[in-house]
Amino acid sequence: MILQKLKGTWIPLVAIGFGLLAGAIIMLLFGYNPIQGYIALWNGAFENPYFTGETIRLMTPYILSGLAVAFAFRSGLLNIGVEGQVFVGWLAAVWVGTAFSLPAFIHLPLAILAAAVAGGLWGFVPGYLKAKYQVHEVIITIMMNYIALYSTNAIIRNVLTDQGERTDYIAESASLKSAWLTELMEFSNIHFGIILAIFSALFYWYFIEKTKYGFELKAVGFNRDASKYAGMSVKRSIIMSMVISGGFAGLAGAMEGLGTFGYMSLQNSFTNIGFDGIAIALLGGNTAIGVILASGLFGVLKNGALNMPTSAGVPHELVDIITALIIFFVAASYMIILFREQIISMYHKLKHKLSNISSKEGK
Amino acid sequence: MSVLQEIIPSAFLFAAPLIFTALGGVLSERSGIINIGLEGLMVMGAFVGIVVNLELAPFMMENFGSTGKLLTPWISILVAAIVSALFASLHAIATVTFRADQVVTGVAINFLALGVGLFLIKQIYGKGQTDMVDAPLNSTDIPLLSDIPFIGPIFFEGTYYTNWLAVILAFVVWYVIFKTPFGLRLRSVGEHPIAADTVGINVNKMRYIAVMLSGFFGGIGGSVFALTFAQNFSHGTISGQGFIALAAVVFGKWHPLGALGAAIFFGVAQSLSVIGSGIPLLENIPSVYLQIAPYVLTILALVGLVGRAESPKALGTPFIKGSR
Amino acid sequence: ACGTSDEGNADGDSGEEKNCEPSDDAINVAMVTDVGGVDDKSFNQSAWEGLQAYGEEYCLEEDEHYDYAQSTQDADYEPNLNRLTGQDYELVYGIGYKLTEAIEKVAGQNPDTNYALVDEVASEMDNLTSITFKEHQGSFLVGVAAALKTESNQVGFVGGVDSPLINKFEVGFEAGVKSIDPSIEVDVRYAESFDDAGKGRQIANSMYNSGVDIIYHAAGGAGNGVFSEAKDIKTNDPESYVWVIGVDRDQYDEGTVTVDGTDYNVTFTSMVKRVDIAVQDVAERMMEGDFPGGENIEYGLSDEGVSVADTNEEAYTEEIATAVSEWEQKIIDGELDIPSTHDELEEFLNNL
Amino acid sequence: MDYVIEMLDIRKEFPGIVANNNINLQVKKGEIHALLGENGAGKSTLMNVLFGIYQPERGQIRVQGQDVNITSPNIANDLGIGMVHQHFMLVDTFTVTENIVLGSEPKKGLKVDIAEAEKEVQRISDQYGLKVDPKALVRDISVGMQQRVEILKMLYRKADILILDEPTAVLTPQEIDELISIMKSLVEEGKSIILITHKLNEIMAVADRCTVIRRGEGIGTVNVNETSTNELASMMVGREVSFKTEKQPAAPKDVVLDIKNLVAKDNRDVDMVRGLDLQVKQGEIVGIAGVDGNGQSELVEAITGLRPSEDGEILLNNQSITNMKPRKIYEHGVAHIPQDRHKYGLVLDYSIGENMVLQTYYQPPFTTYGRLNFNEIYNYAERIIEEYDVRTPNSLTMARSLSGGNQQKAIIGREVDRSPDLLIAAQPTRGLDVGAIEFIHKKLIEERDKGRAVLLVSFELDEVMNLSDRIAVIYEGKIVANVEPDETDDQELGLLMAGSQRQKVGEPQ
Ligand SMILES: Nc1ncnc2c1ncn2[C@@H]1O[C@H](COP(=O)(O)OP(=O)(O)OP(=O)(O)O)[C@@H](O)[C@H]1O
Ligand SMILES: Nc1ncnc2c1ncn2[C@@H]1O[C@H](COP(=O)(O)OP(=O)(O)OP(=O)(O)O)[C@@H](O)[C@H]1O
Ligand SMILES: [Mg+2]
Ligand SMILES: [Mg+2]
Repeated sequence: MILQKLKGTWIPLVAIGFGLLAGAIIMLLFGYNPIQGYIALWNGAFENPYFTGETIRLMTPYILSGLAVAFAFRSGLLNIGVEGQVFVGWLAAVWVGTAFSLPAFIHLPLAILAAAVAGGLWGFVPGYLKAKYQVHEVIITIMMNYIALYSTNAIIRNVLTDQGERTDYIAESASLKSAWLTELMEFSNIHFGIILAIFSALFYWYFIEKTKYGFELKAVGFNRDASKYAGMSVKRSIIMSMVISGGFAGLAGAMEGLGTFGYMSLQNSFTNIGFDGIAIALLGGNTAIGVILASGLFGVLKNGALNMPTSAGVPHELVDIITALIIFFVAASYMIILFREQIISMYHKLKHKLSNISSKEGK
Repeated sequence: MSVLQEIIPSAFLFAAPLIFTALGGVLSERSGIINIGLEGLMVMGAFVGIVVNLELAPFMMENFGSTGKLLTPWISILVAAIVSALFASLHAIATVTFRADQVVTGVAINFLALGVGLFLIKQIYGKGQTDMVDAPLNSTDIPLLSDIPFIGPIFFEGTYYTNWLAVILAFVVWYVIFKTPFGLRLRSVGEHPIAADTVGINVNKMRYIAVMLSGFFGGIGGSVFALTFAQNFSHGTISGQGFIALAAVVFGKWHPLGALGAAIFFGVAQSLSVIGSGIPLLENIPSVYLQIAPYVLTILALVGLVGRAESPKALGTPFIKGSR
Repeated sequence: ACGTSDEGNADGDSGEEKNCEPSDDAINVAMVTDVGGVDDKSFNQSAWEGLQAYGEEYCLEEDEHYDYAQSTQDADYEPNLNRLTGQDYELVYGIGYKLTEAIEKVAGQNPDTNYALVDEVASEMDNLTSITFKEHQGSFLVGVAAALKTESNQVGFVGGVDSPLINKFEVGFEAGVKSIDPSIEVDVRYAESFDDAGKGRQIANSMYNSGVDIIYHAAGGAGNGVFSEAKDIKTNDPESYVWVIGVDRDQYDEGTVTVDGTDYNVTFTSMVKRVDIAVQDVAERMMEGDFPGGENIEYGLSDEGVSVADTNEEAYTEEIATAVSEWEQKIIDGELDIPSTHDELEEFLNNL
Repeated sequence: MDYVIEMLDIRKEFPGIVANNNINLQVKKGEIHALLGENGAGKSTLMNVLFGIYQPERGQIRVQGQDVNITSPNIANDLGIGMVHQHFMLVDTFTVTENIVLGSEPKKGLKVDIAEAEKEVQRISDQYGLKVDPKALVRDISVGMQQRVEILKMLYRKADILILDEPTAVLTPQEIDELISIMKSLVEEGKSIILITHKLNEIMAVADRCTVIRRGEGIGTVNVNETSTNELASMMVGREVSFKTEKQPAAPKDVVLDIKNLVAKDNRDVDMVRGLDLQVKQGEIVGIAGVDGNGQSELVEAITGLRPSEDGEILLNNQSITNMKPRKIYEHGVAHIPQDRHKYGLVLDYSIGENMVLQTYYQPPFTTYGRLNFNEIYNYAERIIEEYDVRTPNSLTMARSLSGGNQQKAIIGREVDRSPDLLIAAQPTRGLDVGAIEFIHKKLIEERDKGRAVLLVSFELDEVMNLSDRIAVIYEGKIVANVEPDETDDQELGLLMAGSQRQKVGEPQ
């Protein structure tokens, strides 16, 4: 079984290789130096503790949004609504973070919880409508994204501020930041959210792989009729799956609200944390460890990309192209498998020829 | 001026690009390939449409005068459609030939289109967005039809040929899907590809054609949007219209005329939300309610009126020859 | 750095030979854009043009002496500021109010580098200066112009996202309009997006339909929709009376329409915000050892920080220009305080 | 000798399995040639090779004496080969006609000429006596009619060599008779038929010759009139098999299942069960005999909670289980072997082990404190696999990769092992080979002898007659007769199932 699991991991690695190779070719074609480009990318992500910290900070919400998408995927649902769930989670966290003054050991968990609950509620709507009225979750989640965008803006403007652009800073007691971490990483914005994210991944793994709920959810994902036959509640599973998925997404919002920013400002468009989450979930094969690794990759690429224009003159859009290609190659893993088979058969032919030659020579 | 006369043209204008794109979505999904990449296909269409228009307009105007100017947007749209069809073939290659997860490839299409578009804009123009085009699509009064009383002013005055092209295409696509051998085969491929295979239909070829057609239509949608609204190309030119078109596909129950209706519904809801703040009755409603109204209405309509939509049965599953 | 250079603007490409030496006392400057990017046809672009002009003036090399970093999301501001700081730029600009928190933090951590924030007042620090603009003043003047120009006595304002910054434009504009004729209606709507040209156009369509003949937009890309609508009306009927007032830069080019070989332009005027001048000014002050740390420099009418474009001479007539400059003088002389918030506007209108 | 089809020395491998090896099949013109073998023997694979769906690793195919290379169904079509697949290849949402013409549509201008097509379909169906409604949607028609649509599909394409892969597995006795006469009239027209079936009496009834394969190897070809069912069966399994399942007389005790005046609707909201009464006692097997579509599925689903009961009452051990959730009903002691094993019986992407606890996973010892106990689960599964002779590498194997017969054995193991008070077996042997059928029948009788109540639903009269202690005939949603198997015969049952009143023996209804 372990071998079987390991077998899958080489595919993303090859895909990343192909993606980077394609990026290098594009750079050459347009007259950039790919080596410099990639050095700039690497340095942008890891040059010193500050940037390493930023990379980790960047991957934190990705882990959670990836888990959100993966969780829904596992029960056969496509949650395109992570964007909206991130917004409401962010808002809820900041709301709690600014509205109360409480000791940190209550305030911080409360703010985090609020985010999860808000995201969960936002996921509940499509889940409930799917279970009850059989309306397609894709369309509802798309609609819910826009509703979230406009409503959070309205709340920031009218409730949390007096026609302001952004909320107040959250209280210290609700912040995920820590002087200790910040100092360690040379003032980067890394925060304790990463620990929460990793714990969430652990929770995800345990829930999906080890609990009866996970068993039920996956069964529903694979075969609704059989699950119903077996006495599972399909409706409950669908709703639960969307709620928990939304909860993860809400936590991703909390990472922005309680960690990175400490406030929420009016949003002009979506953050892409949710859309990226779809890619991350797949890249990670919908497994917990996979999502963490894929988030790491996204963190590195996105953070490193910022350094490419200034250090190597390469437009940062190139990284979007590379990212898209990596996703393509992973999704089309069958191509990579074919590619490997081709290489293996070529190798065998070559060996055969060589042995023929050598045997002829032997004569 | 009647409220209808205000709402309908603006709704229609907003709906037209959605109709084109959603028709593409219908074709692709009818063949069994989920297309979340509609947004990306629109981006590609917008990018190509604008660039071609910018590059072509001076030449056309110089050589053909005002006819040239009138022709330019149409040529731009055509080129955009073709390029987007080629671009969509990436989605086809990945999902059909290499059995990639269709949702994820679609997401990749969205990333890729924007990345490529902006990257190339920088290479071509040395900046992150283009200038506004000189030869955009313009509205006209459709001869004769606009003289019809009542209907004329609402539907045919100050309208766009592209609006009507969208409607006509919706009927054409309907005809093709439900009346022609091609359509019968297309649907069979999306419902039961193994059965289609056993009667000698080339499932993969059908899916390639359908996905590339979705690129073609998405390209039209994107370029029409860009040439009527923004009239330039930047990172924000297409901001979510593809997703709304996707919603129209599902809302319209994978039916071309359903998608047409859904797109028009979105258009009306959207222009109500825009115009609402100008109507005395609605003036005092906090603007956020008007902003979210189109999306809430959609949800309500789905729950209350439309109910469960049955997607093509094989949607999302790659066809593997000889699989059981 | 990238691609071909644009017609004649100082792209600083290595292609062209320079026949001068970099000036010795010039400092190295860089800027971080907000998510709009350096080509946003708005204040980011304007700021970059300021830096380029500065580079030109002192014969500096792009990438070496002056540079920019582009942000793709809000979370990028801080790393970008830090990156440029790490690359030994002596003065780093943050363009846009969204960078406030980031630049305050980075400035606090790097006392040896100087910073300047554009569009928002930062907290006081010796190495951080704030550059703001009296957009309400400029908006007031285009409001005056609009009031003089309108025939229907209805004008419109299309904002991007409803926020204090954009409110300054709205409020100034309305004050200007009402100062001329309190009976003129001002239709104010927000697209709730700086990108969605579709919405911008639908709003414009609705406004023009309802009789508005001049629309002032402060909506970035969504404002393109306003231009599209006006130009379409003009194309169909060159006689029609529709105008757009541009924002941030002179948007004359965006307004051109050719009908049957005749050129028209729907851009009545623009409220120009000279971020370029401000940026260059601060850099030069630092060169001279006079970095205005801890201060908020507010660029207004008096120092050409904001101005009204008069490119469209046909539309923006002598008469209007004269009237506008009278009001301008009043403001410069301090005879008139222009409101910048809704509350101030209310008070202002009550006093009319 | 002229053969229309010759398949010589065919070998076909799938990853890790040789499905066909050294198989020879020679079909004469105008004959019905049976292909016999256990589940998983490789029959469908061989036919798929002939039809161009699979490419063989080795071997030669000749059609009408010509060497051919059949690389796609298109080529097979062109060579006059048609195939009715074991799992129907019909698009549910299409009409009968659309399904038939799909791929070679008559055209009028750009349009499919549907009117012309419908006429043609009607013509062919009249010619061969295949009653179909050209305009009906496939999802609305009975399985038997779907079968005929599949046959029409071949005839429409002018196929001369017809492959029928287990066509009778899903048919009622009447439909089987009809099919047999259809086949006979087809060969009279000069067509040749390859017939795959597990039912030896069908082979005896229609086939001229029979080729037997066992575990992928060709065993040989015999003339049907020179052989017996016993010989065929032992060729197929490689040992002697008995057909009549031995059983002691039943000793029924208390009533376990008591259904009173039950009403249930189908998915289209039509009443399918209309005031049905039925009792099943401890220690007896009650067989429901009836033509498909008379409310059998709805009855089973209503008992198991998968479908709401509109009216009436269902009592289990004198307690009402009417409209309880399926899980509660299982907990009350009901087990259910579903009629569609792929749709309901298994989660094909779960391992066999996980499938073995599909209903009980949440109970100790499989779950303790919410956590699944995989050791317990897999140990338990291994035991079932062992006891019920499920042929699988191990319990970690995905259910999808098991053959149909073994999937069914696994389901039966799972259901029987819960020691239910009531065991509902819906079509428990559909599509299985005689070896497997024998095994399953034995298990059901064992359960009865342990004192369980068994409700058997089957469209196969033989099975109902063989196994049941009492037969309840269902017609239009009601039980119209209760008969003892040894007091009746096929003839009478057939009439009852068709709705005629009982006159001979037993209580009048
Ligand atoms: N094939 C399917 N495709 C998509 N969604 C499905 C499908 N089957 C079921 N669902 C979803 O699962 C939900 C539950 O199905 P169903 O109505 O059969 O529940 P149930 O088990 O009868 O629940 P209850 O007993 O509470 O009524 C449906 O409402 C629908 O949203
Ligand atoms: N596509 C496939 N991939 C892998 N293995 C397969 C495939 N098709 C068939 N097999 C395997 O090949 C063997 C022969 O299968 P086949 O379907 O031909 O049996 P069959 O004789 O038709 O059985 P049944 O009577 O159950 O229909 C089985 O072990 C089966 O599991
Ligand atoms: Mg078979
Ligand atoms: Mg139900």
